Amino acid sequence: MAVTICTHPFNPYEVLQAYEATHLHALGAIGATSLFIGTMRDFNDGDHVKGMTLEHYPGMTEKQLDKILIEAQNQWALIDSLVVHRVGDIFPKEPIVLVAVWSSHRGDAFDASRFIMEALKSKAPFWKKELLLNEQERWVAKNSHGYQSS
Amino acid sequence: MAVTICTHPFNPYEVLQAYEATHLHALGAIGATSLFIGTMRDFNDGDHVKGMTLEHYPGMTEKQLDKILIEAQNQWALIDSLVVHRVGDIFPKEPIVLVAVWSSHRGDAFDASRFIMEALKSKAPFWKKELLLNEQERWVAKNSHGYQSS
Amino acid sequence: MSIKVHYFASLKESIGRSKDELIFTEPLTVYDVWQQANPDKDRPNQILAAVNMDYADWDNPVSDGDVVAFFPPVTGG
Amino acid sequence: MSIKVHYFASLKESIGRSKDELIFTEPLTVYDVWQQANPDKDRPNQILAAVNMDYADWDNPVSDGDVVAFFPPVTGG
Repeated sequence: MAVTICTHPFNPYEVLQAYEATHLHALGAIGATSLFIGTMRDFNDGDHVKGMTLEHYPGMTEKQLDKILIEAQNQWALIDSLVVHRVGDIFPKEPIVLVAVWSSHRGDAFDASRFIMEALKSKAPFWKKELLLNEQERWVAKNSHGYQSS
Repeated sequence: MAVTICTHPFNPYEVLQAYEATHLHALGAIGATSLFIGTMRDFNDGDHVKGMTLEHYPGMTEKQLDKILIEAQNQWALIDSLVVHRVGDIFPKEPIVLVAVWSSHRGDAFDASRFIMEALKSKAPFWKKELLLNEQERWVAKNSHGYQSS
Repeated sequence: MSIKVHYFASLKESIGRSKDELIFTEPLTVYDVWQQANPDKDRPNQILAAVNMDYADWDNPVSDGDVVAFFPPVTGG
Repeated sequence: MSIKVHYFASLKESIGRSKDELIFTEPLTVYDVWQQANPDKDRPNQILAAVNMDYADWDNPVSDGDVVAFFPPVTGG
């Protein structure tokens, strides 16, 4: 179980390979890996976005993400879980968040990764400020709900 | 949209990076990537398993998987989707299946990847024959349902 | 008229062959194909059927040149 | 007794500072902390509060050495 806050761009596939190589020992027990990658779009709320700054609350971020992973581990039969989240200046196409869940059976992996992602969206203290094409800045007001297209 | 049947081991993270580099052009529109990797466990139905052979119905496999991806594209707002599936002789820890879905919003990606995986499990003509430690072989009788731990 | 028949997985093993070719003159259903190809075997439990690589009911008609397949529940993924 | 107060994101910008330190003698709630630190500002709409890095209700008590934070709805992920 690990939570990492990154101040620089990360390649989720390299992070996953490194984490699996160093942290996952019961590989023969793993039947299901569910992964989610959130990346920065160049379009939001009808406007082109050329960059964003992600502020967070150091310490509380890690504490809340740890609690979310523990809650997931308690609720489903998981082998391991991982969250990586960017902060600082981010540009379109760059990954913002990676959620990974390893389990024996796919139901647990699917349920837990979605739970972790929704919990992160509603509880982890990150705030996005978008930079628009006309150099205007605006704070994103509220995350959308993740259980329907929006 | 692509379906690939592999007769040799594949690294899902390398496959994903290659696919994204060559097939995904609207990267700035992608906000959500949902991935599922099914790997071979060394344990099933109370027995250690040392290998398996995955038989399939060439032609029908691709036809059914294409239909599943089209159905997902019709049902959710997806940017692209990919299924890679192993056949032949497989050993524990090796990936069996990769499902990838790219979309603008996470709800679509989560819903579609799970739908594709459940549809694949119930409709794609693959059959697993397990090789047990005592050299006995047995056909897997039926896939479990993916919406609860089992 | 002729029809190709394929068998897969445990069904192929229990039948002891992977394919048949049927020549016929009367209209047939999927079930008729099973019976003509396996006159000494009842329709096995839980076996699925496909015609031209799409799932088919056992009372579906088959036509000249069709490919019919019989197989157990699928277990991929 | 003393309490540290942190502000984040758009709230930090509208208040014009990122932290305060309050010295007090009477027992305080989270709401009291807001009022004493911002006597000229009503409790802003939708602002969330945390005490020692856990979410807290505005009527929760705070103790000597606590760290209180105020911030808008989170928008990570």
